[in-house]
Amino acid sequence: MSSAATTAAAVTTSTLASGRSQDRDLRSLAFLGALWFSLFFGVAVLFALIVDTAISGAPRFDSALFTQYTQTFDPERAEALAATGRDPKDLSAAYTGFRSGIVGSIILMITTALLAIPLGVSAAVYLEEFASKTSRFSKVVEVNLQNLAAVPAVIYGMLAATLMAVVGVQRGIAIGGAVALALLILPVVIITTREALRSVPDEIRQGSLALGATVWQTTWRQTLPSAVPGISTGTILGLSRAIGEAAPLVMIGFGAINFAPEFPFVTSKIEAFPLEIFNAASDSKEVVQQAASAGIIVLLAMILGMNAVAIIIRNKFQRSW
Amino acid sequence: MTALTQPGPPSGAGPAPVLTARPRPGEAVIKACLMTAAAASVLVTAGILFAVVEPALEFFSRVPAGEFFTSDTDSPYAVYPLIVGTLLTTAIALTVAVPIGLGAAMYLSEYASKRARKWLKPTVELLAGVPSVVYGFFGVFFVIPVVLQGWLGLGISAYNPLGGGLVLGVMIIPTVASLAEDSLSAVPLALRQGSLAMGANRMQTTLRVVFPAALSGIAASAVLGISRAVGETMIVLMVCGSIKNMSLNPGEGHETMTGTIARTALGESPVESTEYKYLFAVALLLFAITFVMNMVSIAIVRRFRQAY
Amino acid sequence: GDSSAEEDGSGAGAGDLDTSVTGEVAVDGSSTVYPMTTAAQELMTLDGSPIQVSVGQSGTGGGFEVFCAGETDISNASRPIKDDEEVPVCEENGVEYTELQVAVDALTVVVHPDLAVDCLTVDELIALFGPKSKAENWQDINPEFPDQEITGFIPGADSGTYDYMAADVVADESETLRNDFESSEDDNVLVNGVSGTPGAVGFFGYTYFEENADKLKALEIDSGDGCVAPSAETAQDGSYTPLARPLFIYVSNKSYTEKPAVAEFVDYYVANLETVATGAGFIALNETDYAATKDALAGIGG
Amino acid sequence: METFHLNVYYGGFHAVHDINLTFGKNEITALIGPSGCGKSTVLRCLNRMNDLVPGARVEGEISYHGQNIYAKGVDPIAVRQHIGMVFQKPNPFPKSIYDNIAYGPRVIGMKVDNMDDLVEEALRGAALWDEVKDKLKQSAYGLSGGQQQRLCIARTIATKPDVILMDEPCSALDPIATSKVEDLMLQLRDDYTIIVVTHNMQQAARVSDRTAFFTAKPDETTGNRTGLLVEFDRTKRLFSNPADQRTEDYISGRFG
Amino acid sequence: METFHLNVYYGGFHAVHDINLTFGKNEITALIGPSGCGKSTVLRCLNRMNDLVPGARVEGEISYHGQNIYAKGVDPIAVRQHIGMVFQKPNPFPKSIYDNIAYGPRVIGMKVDNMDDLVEEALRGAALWDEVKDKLKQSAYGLSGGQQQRLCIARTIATKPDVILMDEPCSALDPIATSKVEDLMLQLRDDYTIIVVTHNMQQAARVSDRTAFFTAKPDETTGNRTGLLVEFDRTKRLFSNPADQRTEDYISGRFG
Ligand SMILES: Nc1ncnc2c1ncn2[C@@H]1O[C@H](COP(=O)(O)OP(=O)(O)OP(=O)(O)O)[C@@H](O)[C@H]1O
Ligand SMILES: Nc1ncnc2c1ncn2[C@@H]1O[C@H](COP(=O)(O)OP(=O)(O)OP(=O)(O)O)[C@@H](O)[C@H]1O
Ligand SMILES: [Mg+2]
Ligand SMILES: [Mg+2]
Ligand SMILES: O=P([O-])([O-])[O-]
Repeated sequence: MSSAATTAAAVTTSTLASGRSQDRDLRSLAFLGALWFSLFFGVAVLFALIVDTAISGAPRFDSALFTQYTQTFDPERAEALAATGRDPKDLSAAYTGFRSGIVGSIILMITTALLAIPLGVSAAVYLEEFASKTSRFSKVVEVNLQNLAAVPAVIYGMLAATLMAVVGVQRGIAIGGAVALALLILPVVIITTREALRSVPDEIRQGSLALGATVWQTTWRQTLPSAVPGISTGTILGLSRAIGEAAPLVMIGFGAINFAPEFPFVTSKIEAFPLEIFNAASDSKEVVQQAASAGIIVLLAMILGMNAVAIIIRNKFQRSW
Repeated sequence: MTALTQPGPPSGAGPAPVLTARPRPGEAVIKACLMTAAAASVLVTAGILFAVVEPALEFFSRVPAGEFFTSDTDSPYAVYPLIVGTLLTTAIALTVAVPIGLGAAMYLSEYASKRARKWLKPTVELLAGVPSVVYGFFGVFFVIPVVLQGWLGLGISAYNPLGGGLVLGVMIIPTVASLAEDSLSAVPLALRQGSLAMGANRMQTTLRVVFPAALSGIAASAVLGISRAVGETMIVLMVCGSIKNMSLNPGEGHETMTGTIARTALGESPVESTEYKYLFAVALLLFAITFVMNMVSIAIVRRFRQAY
Repeated sequence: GDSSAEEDGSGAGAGDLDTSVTGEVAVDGSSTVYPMTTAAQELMTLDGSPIQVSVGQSGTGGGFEVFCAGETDISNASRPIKDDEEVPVCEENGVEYTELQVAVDALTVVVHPDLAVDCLTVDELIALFGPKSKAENWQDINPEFPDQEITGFIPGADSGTYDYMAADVVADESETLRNDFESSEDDNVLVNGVSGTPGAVGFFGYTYFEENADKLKALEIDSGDGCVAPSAETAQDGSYTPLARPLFIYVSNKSYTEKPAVAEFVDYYVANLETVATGAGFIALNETDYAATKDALAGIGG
Repeated sequence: METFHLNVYYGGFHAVHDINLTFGKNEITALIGPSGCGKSTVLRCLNRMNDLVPGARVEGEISYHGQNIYAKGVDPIAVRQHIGMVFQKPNPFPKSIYDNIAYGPRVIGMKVDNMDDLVEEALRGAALWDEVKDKLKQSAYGLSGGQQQRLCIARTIATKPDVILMDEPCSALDPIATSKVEDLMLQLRDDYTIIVVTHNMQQAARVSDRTAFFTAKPDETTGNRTGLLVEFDRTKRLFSNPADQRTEDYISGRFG
Repeated sequence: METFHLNVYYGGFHAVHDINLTFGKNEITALIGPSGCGKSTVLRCLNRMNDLVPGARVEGEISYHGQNIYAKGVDPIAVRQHIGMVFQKPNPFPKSIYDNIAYGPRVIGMKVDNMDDLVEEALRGAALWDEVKDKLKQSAYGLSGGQQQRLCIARTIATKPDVILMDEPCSALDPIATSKVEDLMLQLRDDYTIIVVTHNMQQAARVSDRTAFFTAKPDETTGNRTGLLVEFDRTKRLFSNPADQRTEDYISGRFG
């Protein structure tokens, strides 16, 4: 036995069964703690945000929040108006609601989805299933998409505003906002759809093509159906982002609206929920700020709900081939 | 060359099947539609350029460039103070987002089990889904008055880039974490095994082998974070203030590039006014900055992908 | 769209409203007047009118810009239209209008509640907000004031409130104020800024102060006859000078005559002026001023 | 079916060199050879599946019923309808067993009187009917690997092709499943021309009528290994009495 | 170093069954057997690298200097500091050659008087010094595959372990590099106990003192293949005169 081995043997008995793992020494634990902190810092902030906002919005979790339009009358003076036969609850800022914003955001979301999903999925299908990966066109589109994904949301608003001016439609109508939001989430939809398509194994495509199916038949009947969970996950996440966006809508001239949009909704003036919250948060009356807090909780519930649905779809339905 | 000397096997005879190309008009139309959709994304970029460049040029034809590229806060069109505001906010946001995003990425890629990752990752990503109006509200009514002025007792203004940068940083944590995690996970398992087999612990393996190997991807994630931070609007509009300010003190109010754009747009200046055109000059600069940042990030990612 | 307000002039309310009139009304302008016009709209909707009124708040100046471009029917204003800059634009575009005073306001100068300053003279106001002011510390204004850094939160340059302070109070020929203060069209940003920053000062409409009286301290103003606090009474009786000011709506004559919805809304607004003003927290007009407003309204149709 | 001077390139890489082969009607032809010698490449050329590989280029001629399938104006889709293919890994579609079979006839627009009959016929043809007849509506993913592979064969014969190409159809299967698929191949020989790539010499010996042995020769300068055909003969003769030393080395296990 | 009744499970799958082996000090022991019989699994257990495989479970005992390395309180990291490992594919760190060597001593907190000397010693020990002494600061990725593998060996011996485990250390190398690594193994035998997994029977015969032959037996009901030890003996004896028929079949190439 060599000397090296002897030393090793001696060392062995002393350190092998130290009873403490070196993964559990002080520095490792501190490091792990830092990683945990990083992981949960953001979530903790989100939690603080929700709790703080929920507490300030607590007095306003009522149905008026959904059923009433914006109301500005000072609560005390609204009471005084009861004498004239009007119900103060329909005037008082203490009962202000987000009806127009919620309705508007739903219209916006549906219109956005109708614009962005077909366009985005088609583009993704072309890039994944039809275009040659090495073609110049694909490369240009690829880089272009990455860039579009990083373009600030306000700039999409400016683009949509210009488009609307060119077409000559009124500012502040639903379609303008939907165009801005659809453009905003288009890269997200395309990128996630491509990922979903890419995760469908080539064997499935080859199996279909070898039977004499065309590329489109293969895509439509095999690849796309298999990619649906992935596509819906990406689309829902994209839409949940769109529903919370305010900046591009500011550029479109979305303002305060206290009436129901008329059919067909796309050409009607509407208000968006996040912008209405922004306005309420800017109001100097405390009761309105409470309503803004309550509105934020509602908006967050909508968005977190959509995220949860997306995650569940991804984790449950996405086939791992 | 080959030993093909034997008589051939019975070769196929019989009715020759029709193999000539059948026209498939439906297929062609569909393909054309799909291609148009793909090309539309390029049109969007062209549209952005058209929508932004034309009014920006109009602006420069009315206002000398010297009144735009100046640090003179008396010039209504000075852009340098806006850049200072944007820089301060971005720097603070990155100070939050890069270490925390990287930490989260390291946990997810090096420590979390596959099952845990499936739920933890979307949880972290939730932060990017929270509307920026909500972050702005939180910044104005909680972070600045309660945390910064209250708990920390800082004598700062009610609107400032310090608070704005902090909430913005939280918002871009997932952006940084996501790309950083991709690049950490791309480090081959063999390197980790090599390190662990030598008796290194997990922390050493993570910090000394995996981290350096993924460094370029992590750099790319930070650059992407910059372009996100520079482009964010509602948070800076609500939290950072509105003074054209060349001071580097993040506790004072500062106007930023996106802040100017949104504030002026909220003011509904008529479309033909110089003030309105000014927005597009700022937007053009903003677009250029995010474009360059993004290209840098793509270039870095390309390089590191080639490494393995 | 014939209104009975002209005939009986009593401003009785719901009974005068013709709920069969439909249409859209576009309003923009002063953020000071915004709550009042919105209140009028809400009251009218509550009384059964299906008219769709959209109200913007881009500031008096911003409002006039779109109003004179013919894009809105009504412009809220916290100062009169400017003869030199805005009137020519309206004329050029053929927009004829009628000015209707709807309320009085006491422009209120507020400070952080902990600041030991209670009253300012007009000269001190100029030293504080004037375009040439370089005052960084309250002691630069008056050595008796506390040693405290000044942070300012003032309305944006598009606002009538800014214009009023610049042109009618500070009265510098540039008609501007200093540019190193935070500025916003959004008055709540100012409320929050002043209440949240030690040593801060700002100014805005009386309504905003009244709603936040617990967080802010309003300064008295000394225009030579001693310190006067802003209030409904001092504004109405004229003792709160030079900061008491009229609030207006400007109505496009063409819209009024051609769009029944606009006429219906304006008539309703004026008929219910006192309810609307007090409901939204404004200082109502005294009898003489109200009569003048009704006369002006009657003049549009004729 | 014949190939004349078939050369295939992947980008600049010369994958197979000058292959001349004649596949017998209603015979099973086996392609054997070490890994990377281009067996799959040749097979994929035979129904133009190689068109789908980016950068692949084919030179030479492949004649099918006297027509060059690489001629201008030939529709690769039509080619694939006549020349079916079965892959190494069973690749059923994520659909029911029934729909897996019905898919092919539907997409190629085959005139079908009764789809149920066609499905039954194809499944019987693939010796799978008895095993699955009670669960036609269930997902194909519930079948075992061997059943899945036979389902893929059934799917292929449902479109009534003429030639069936198989690329190592048993390499992902266990011995029992393998023998079932081999039995099926022998049975199909009566109606179809079958060309099969295999790594398993015993299999080639067991099922094929003729065998083509390929090898790969490294280029002296670049080191790129280009596949070429060494020997093509009746299977019995090739295994018992190979003409080429390399063939003998390979089948005796001395090399590869 | 010995194993007693070693059983390894991956989740519910029984990968190796009841292995009893004694590795001789300053000897080279080769583990051979067909693919999937659990050679790598056994090797990974010897320095507790299997702890890193999710779902892996080890039963039985592995005694190292009289201590059971799977006993409670034993730090797997400490175990790995004494029992080094070299992998199939060279896996140098993306650092300089120097830093690759210095990494181990640094992370385990070894007291080092002069790191330069230690690096030279390790590189000399791995017969690599002359080839790289002029480019110590250059990236290890610039080396050839064989050099990289010897660098990995150098990296391992820099931490002065006692036992070195090697999992098919030459399977990714060309013949010349292989022979260099084999020479190195023989040279290292003087100072280290070496356990090597190899697919190459010639290699086992050339370098090892003892050989353990494993095979995999399918379970009758589930068909899962569980690895077991067939024969363990002096290499010469095992190759010239195997006691078990399965060993003979394997080494004569008749099976596997
Ligand atoms: N899509 C491709 N792109 C580039 N080269 C390819 C591609 N497919 C195969 N090759 C190359 O062509 C050569 C022949 O490959 P092929 O798959 O035909 O071999 P094979 O004989 O089927 O091998 P195996 O027995 O491993 O399946 C190989 O060198 C391979 O690397
Ligand atoms: N991480 C793992 N998870 C689950 N099963 C595994 C894992 N690693 C190996 N196995 C299984 O354990 C058995 C033994 O694998 P092992 O890698 O030890 O075999 P081997 O003899 O090294 O084979 P080879 O010669 O191919 O390297 C195999 O059936 C394998 O599929
Ligand atoms: Mg192959
Ligand atoms: Mg192995
Ligand atoms: O918004 P203003 O009333 O100040 O114009």
